[in-house]
Amino acid sequence: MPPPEPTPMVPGSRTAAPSPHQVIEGLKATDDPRALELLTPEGERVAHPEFDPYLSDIGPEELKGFYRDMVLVRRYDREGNALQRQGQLGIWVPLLGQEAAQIGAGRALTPKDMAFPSYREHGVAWCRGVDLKDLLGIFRCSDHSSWDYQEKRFTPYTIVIGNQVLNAAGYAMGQRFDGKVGNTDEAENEATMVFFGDGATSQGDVHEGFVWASVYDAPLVFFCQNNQWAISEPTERQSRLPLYNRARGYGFPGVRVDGNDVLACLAVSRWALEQCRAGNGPVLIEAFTYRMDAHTTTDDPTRYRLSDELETWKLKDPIERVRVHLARNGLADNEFFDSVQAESDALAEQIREHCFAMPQPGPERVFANVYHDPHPVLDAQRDEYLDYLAGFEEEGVH
Amino acid sequence: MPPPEPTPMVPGSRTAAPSPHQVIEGLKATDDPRALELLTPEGERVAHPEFDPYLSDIGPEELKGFYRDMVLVRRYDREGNALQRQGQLGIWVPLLGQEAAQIGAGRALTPKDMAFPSYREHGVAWCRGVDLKDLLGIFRCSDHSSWDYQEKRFTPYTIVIGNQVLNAAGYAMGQRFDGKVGNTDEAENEATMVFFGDGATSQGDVHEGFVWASVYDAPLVFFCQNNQWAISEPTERQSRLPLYNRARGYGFPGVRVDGNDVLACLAVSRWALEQCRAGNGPVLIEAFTYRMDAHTTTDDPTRYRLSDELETWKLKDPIERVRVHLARNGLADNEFFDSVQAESDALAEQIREHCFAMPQPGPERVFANVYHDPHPVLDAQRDEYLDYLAGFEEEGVH
Amino acid sequence: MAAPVISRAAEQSPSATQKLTIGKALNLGLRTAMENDPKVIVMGEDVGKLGGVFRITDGLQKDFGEHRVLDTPLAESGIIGTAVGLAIRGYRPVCEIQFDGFIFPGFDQIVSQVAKVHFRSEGRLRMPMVIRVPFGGGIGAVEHHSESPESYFAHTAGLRVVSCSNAVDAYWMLQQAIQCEDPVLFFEPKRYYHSGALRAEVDTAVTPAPLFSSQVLRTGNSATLVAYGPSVKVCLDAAAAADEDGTSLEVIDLRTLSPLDLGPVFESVRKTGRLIAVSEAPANSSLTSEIAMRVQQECFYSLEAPVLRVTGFDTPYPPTKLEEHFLPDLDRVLHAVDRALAW
Amino acid sequence: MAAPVISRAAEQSPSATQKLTIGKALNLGLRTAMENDPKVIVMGEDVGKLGGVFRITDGLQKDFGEHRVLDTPLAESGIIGTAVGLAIRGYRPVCEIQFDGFIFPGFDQIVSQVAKVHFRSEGRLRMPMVIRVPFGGGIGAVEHHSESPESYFAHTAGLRVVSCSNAVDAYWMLQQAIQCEDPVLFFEPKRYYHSGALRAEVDTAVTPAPLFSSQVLRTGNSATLVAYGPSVKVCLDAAAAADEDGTSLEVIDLRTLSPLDLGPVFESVRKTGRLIAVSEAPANSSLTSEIAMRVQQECFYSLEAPVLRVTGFDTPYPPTKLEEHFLPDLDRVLHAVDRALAW
Ligand SMILES: Cc1ncc(C[n+]2csc(CCOP(=O)(O)OP(=O)(O)O)c2C)c(N)n1
Ligand SMILES: Cc1ncc(C[n+]2csc(CCOP(=O)(O)OP(=O)(O)O)c2C)c(N)n1
Ligand SMILES: [Mg+2]
Ligand SMILES: [Mg+2]
Repeated sequence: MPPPEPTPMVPGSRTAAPSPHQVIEGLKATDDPRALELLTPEGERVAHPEFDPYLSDIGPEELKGFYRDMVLVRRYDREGNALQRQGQLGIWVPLLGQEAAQIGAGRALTPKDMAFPSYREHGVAWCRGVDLKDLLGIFRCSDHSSWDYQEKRFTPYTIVIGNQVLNAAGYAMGQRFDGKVGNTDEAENEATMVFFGDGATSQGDVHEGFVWASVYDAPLVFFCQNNQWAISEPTERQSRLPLYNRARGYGFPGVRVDGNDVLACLAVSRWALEQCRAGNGPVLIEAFTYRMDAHTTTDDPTRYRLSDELETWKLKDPIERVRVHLARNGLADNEFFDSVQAESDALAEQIREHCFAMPQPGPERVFANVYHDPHPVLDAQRDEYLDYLAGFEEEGVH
Repeated sequence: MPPPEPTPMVPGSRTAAPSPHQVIEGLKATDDPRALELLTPEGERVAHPEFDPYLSDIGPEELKGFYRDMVLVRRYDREGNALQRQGQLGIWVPLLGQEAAQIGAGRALTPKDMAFPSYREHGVAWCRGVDLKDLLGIFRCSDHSSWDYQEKRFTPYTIVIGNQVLNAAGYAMGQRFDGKVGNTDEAENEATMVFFGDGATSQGDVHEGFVWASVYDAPLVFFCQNNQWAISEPTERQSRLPLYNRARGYGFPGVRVDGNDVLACLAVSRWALEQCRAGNGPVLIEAFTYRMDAHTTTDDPTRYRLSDELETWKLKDPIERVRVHLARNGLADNEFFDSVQAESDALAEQIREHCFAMPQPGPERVFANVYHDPHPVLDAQRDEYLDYLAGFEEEGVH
Repeated sequence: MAAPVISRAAEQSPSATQKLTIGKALNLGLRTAMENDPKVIVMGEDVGKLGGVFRITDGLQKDFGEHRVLDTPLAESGIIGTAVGLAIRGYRPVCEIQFDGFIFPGFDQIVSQVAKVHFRSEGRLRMPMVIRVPFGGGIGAVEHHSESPESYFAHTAGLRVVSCSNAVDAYWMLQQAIQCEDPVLFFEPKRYYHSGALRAEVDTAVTPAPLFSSQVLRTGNSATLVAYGPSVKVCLDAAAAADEDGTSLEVIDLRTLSPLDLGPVFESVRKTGRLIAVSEAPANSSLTSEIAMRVQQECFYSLEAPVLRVTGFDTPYPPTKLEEHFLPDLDRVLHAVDRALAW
Repeated sequence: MAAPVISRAAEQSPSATQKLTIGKALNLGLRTAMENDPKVIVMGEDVGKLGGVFRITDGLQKDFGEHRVLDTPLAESGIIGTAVGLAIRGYRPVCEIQFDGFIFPGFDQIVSQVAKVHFRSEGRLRMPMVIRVPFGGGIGAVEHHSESPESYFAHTAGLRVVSCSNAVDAYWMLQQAIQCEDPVLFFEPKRYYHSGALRAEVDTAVTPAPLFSSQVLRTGNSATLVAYGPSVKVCLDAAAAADEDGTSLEVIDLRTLSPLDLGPVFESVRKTGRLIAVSEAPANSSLTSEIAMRVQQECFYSLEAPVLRVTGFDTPYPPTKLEEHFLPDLDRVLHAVDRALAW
C-alpha cells in the first residue's frame, strides 16, 4: 500500500488536492480485505515493504514504551472497573482489549494534532498527556470532563453517538483554512483524529462527517474501533460489509488494520496522518478488535454472546503479543517487566486514593458555565436556589 | 452486467439473501464508471447483451408510449411553470430535462410496487396513474398532496430533503416482513422505489436509508436523479466521486445510467427491481441527467451557472432522441407526432381550466386531520376560531 | 410462537391481578399488545436478545421472533424514519429510544414526518406509532441520560404525548397508546422502573381510564400539586408530609401532556385557589408554563396566589453528583406550597 | 479582498445613515462583522454565488472568498456539527439555515453540542456561533417554509435566542450576536426581508441598545401587546388602528427570547393591567406560555384580566392558501384586546 506522493499544495486551496488519480490510487491501495498485521498474536514481527518505513524510528525502547503504555492503561481500566463495583464510580466504560488500537493511534499523533474521543478512549487520553485521574470525574459523575482540552489537544468525551465526528470534521476544516496542511515545512502541518465505534457508523452524523471531510479535503483520520459489538448488537446489524469499505463510496482510502497489533495501528495511523497533513484529505481506519469486557459496568454480555468468543480473543491479546515479542527476542528482561508491573500498581494506588478524595462539587456548579456572558434569568434562579439552601442552614435543617 | 441468479428464499427470512458471493458479484458488475446508454443522443439504439433482455417486450408501440409520456409530462411541466408566472400557482418545481429518468423509472414499476417521491417527480406521478391535476394543489398551496396514495401506490411529495428515503426503507422492510420478496410466483413479489436528488445524498437520512435497507435486505431501489445541481451548488460540493459509488461501501450494487435515455433508465430500473423482488436487497441507481430549468420558479440560475452548459445539454434532450429514433426508423409517422402534440395541447388546456377553477379551501381545513382521533384542545381552538369568524359575518365586516 | 405463560393466566381469570413493578407492567403491556395485534412490532437498539438496556422488552424477541422485535442499526433517525414507512405499510411500530437524550437525532423525522403525515395526507395516511422514551433523572448516570424532553413534543402539533407514573397506568396506557391511531410519545419514569416501593397490583381485566385524561390521585383543600411521570411520586410524598403538618394538598397526575386534560386541574384550583406545577424539565417555555398560562386564564378569579413551579433549572442536566439540587424534591415542593399559602 | 464600498462609506462618516430594508441591513451587518473579525465565517446552503435564497449573504463570497463564505453540502447536522468544530478551532461561524422547517435535521447537534459544550467543558471551550433562521409565514410557500420553531430553542438551556423586527435591529443585533461568546439562534422575519414599507434609516455610527434587552416601541395605557419578529408589525398596526378608536396600546418588542427580558413587560402590565402576547408559533408549551407564566407571577395583583394570547393554532402550518387564518392579524389582536378590556 504505497502512500501516494504528497503533492505540494497551496495551503487552504480547495482545488489543489487530491487529484482524481490520487483518489483512485488511494482506493486501489486498500483493495486487500485482510486486516494489516505487523506483529502476530504469537509475537512474530511480519515485514511489510510499504508500512515498515513508518516504523523506522521504532526500536526496542519505543516498543517497550508501548508495552508500558498498554499495561498502564489496562491497569487503570481494571481499577476503574473495580472502583465502580465498589460503588465509588457511577459507571465504568472499559477499554479492555482495545489497548493496542488506542496506543497505536494515540502515539501516532503529534502534539499539534487534535483528537476527538468518544467515551472509551482512556488509552488515547493517556497518550495525549491527560492525567488519568482527570478522567475519573466523568464516571464518578462529578464533572462532564475536566482537563485542558486546548493544551492536551484532546476534546471532552462525547456520548451522543456520532456527534464528535462532525465536530472533528469542522476542526480539521479549520486546520486547512489556517494553512496547516500541505506545507513543505512539515512541522507546520497538522491533522485531526476522531474516534468512534462500529455501531456509530450507522449514524447520519458519521456519514455527514465523511461527506464534509472529503469535499473540503479536511486533514481528518476517521479511527473506527470495530470492537464487534454495539452493546448487544454485533456488527452485522450495522453493515453487510467490513466497515473500512465505507470510505470507498466517498473517494478516500479506507484501511482495515489488526486493532490488537500496536505496531500496525501505529504505522497505519502515521501513514493516514501523513496523507492528511500532505493535504490529500481524509482517511478511514477500521481497527478490527474486540471488546473483552462488558459494554459498561451496567451491561451483562452473557445475555447476548457466548463465552467462547472471548476465549478466542484472549489468544489475540494486544499486550501479550508485545510481551512475547520483547521476551523472545531478548529485548526486555524480567527487571523491565517487573518495573512496569510495579509502576502499574503504583498508578492503581494513586487512582484509588484520588477517587476516594474527590470532593463533592457545590450546588453553584449546577448554574456555572452554562453561559460565558451574563444571563440574568439563570443568575436569578441560582440566587433564589442558593438563598433557599441557605435557609435550611440557618434553620439547621440540612 | 449479468443480474445475479436470484436464490429462492424463505419469505421474510433474514439470513437467506444475499450470499456474500452475490454481493461481491453485484459490486463487480458495476465497476464501469460510464453511464449505461442504450439510446444515444442521436437516436441510435446501442445493443447491450445484459440489459437488452430487460427490454424484450418493448416494441415500437411501447416506445411511442414513452415518447407520449415524456411529451405530455413536459407539456404539463411547462404549463405549471406558466401558471406560476401568471400568479396562479405559488411556486413551480420544474422537471424539464428529467423526463426520461422519471418515465424510465416510473414505467418499470408494477402496480404492486410502491414509490416514494421527493418534490419534482411529476413524471413518476403520471406513470403511477396520479391525475396530474391533483398535483397542482401543492403548488397552488391549497393542499399538501391530495391523491389516493394507497391506490396509486405513490406517497405524498416530501420536501425535507432525505426524509422519504428512510420512510421508503421502512415500507420496503414491511414488504419483506410480509413475505413479498423471493417468492417463486413472481406475481407475489413487490418492491419499492424512492426518488431523491444529488444534493440529498449528503443528508444523514439517505445514509441511514442505505444502512437499513442493506442490513434488512429490503426490496428498495434508490433512484437518485443526479441533475448536477442542488439549487446553486454543483455536485462537487456533495461528493468527490460519482454518486453511484456510494453503494459499494454498503455492499449493494450501484449503477450509473444515462438519465436522459428512457430505455436505459427503464432497463436498469427493471433489473434493479428484479434484484429487489428476488430478495437480494437494495440497489442504487444514479440517473445522470440535467436540470434544464431553474431549481424552482423562485430561483435565478443565471447567478450561478453559465448558459453554455444548458446549450450542451439541449443536445442530449431526452425526448428529442426518441423522436429521432422513431422517425428515422420509420416507427412513427407525422400523424403520430401530431396526435401527441394535440393531446398535449388538450392536457395543457385541462390543467389551466382546472387551475382556475380550484376552490379556496375553507378555514376548517386548518384544523382538520391534524389527528385521527378526537382532540379536545384543538377542537376548542377550532370552535373558538370559527365562532370568531362567524362574528364577522354577522357584523357583515368580512 | 410460544404464548407467554404470564398472560395466558390473564386470559383465564377474568379479574387477574398481579403485583408488578412499572418495568414489568410495561413489559406485560407490550406483550399483550403484541398478542392482540400481529401488526404491532417493537424496534430499537438492543431491544432483542438483551431485552433493552432496562429490560422492558425482555423475552419478547424470543417469543415473537426477529421480525416483530427488531434490533435496529444504531441511528435514531433511522429508527423513527423506517417506523414511518412501516406504519404506512400497515404496521403499528413501537419504537424504543434508549435514553431521553438520544431522541434528538430522530427529532427531524418526528417533527417533519411523524407529526405531519396525517395532516399532509388529509387523513389518508395514518401514523399509529408509539415512541417510548425512558426519561428523567435520579439514576446517577452520565450526561444525556437524565433529560426531560417532553415539552419539545408537547409543543409539536400532530403528536400526542403521555407519561405514566405507576404500574397500573404503565400497563394500560402503553396498550392504549399502541391502539391510538395517532402517534404517541410515551414517556416512562425510568428511575422507578424497578422500584419495589412502586410495585402495585395490576388488574388486567378491568376497563382502564381513558388514555387522554388526568387523574386526581389525592384530594385536598389547601393547594393543588400537578405533576407527571417521576414527579408524581415526589408530589404524593410531599402531600403525605404536609398532611402531618395539617396542610391538605390535592395531587393531580397529568398523565396526558398533549392534549392537556386540564379540567380536573381547573376544578381543583377553583377549590384550593393555589397551584404548584412540578416537573424535572427546565422551566423556560415548557409544559409547566403552559399549565400556568391556561390556569390563570380559566381560573383567573379563583387564584389566591400565582401559579408557582418547582422544576429543573434552566441549565443542562448537571453532573449527577449534583442532581439532588436539580431535581424537584419534597422540600422544594413544600417550600413552594408555603410560598403559595403565604401569598 | 476588495473592501466593500458601502461600509467604507460608513467608516468615513461618523454618523452615516442609510435607508435599508431588513434584508439589506442583515447583509451589511454580516459584511461589517466579517470585516471587523477575520475569524467570522459564513456557512450554509447556497450562501455563496447565489447569496442565499433570500440574498442575505449577497456578494460576501465574492469579497471574502470561498473560505469565509462556504457553500456547504446539503445537510443541516453537517452545517451545525462542523461549525461546532470550527468554533473550537477559534472561528466564529455564522450558519444559515435555509428555512425554519429545515433546522430539525440539525437539532441534535444544536441541543447536544452547541448548547452544552460550554457547560460540559466548564467554560474551557466556548461556542461563539450564530445560527440564522429565516422564520415565520405569510410568504405563500409550500410546506416547511413558514414555521416558527423558536420555542424549541428557548426551552433549551445553553442557547440564546433573539429575533429582530426592523432594519435597525437587524443591522445591530446580528453584529452583537456574532460578538457574543455564547451560541445565538437568530430568527429573522423573512416575510419582511425585502419590504419597502419596513425600509428604515440605519445609523451605523450610533451605540446600539444591548442585545439582550426588550424595547417599548409604542407607549399606551389601555393594554400591552408583546411580540417579536414578524408579529411586531402586526401589533404596531393594531395599536395604530386602536388609537383611532381611542384605545391606547403599549407595544413591546421582545427582541430577546432567551434570556427573556421581561422587566419592561412587568412595568407595562403594572400600568395597563392587561397583556396580550402575540406570536405565529403554535401556543402549546411555547414562549407565549412562558411570558404568561412569568407575568402572572410577577404582576399577580396588577392584572385586571388574564394574560391572553394571539398565536398560530396547535396545528402544523396549513397550506398557505389558508395562512391568513393561521397567522395572527390585526383583527385577531384587536379582538383579544377587546376581550381583555371587557374582562
Ligand atoms: C445517539 C445515541 N444513541 C444511543 C446511545 C446509547 N449507546 C451508548 S454506547 C452504544 C453502542 C455504541 O457502539 P459502538 O459505536 O460500536 O461503540 P462501542 O461502545 O462498542 O465502543 C449505544 C447504543 C448513545 N450514546 N447515543
Ligand atoms: C432538510 C432540507 N434542507 C434544505 C432544503 C431546501 N432545499 C430544497 S431543494 C434543495 C436542493 C436539493 O437538491 P437535490 O437533492 O439535488 O434535488 P433537486 O432539487 O436538484 O432535484 C434545497 C437545499 C430542504 N428542502 N430540506
Ligand atoms: Mg463497538
Ligand atoms: Mg439536484
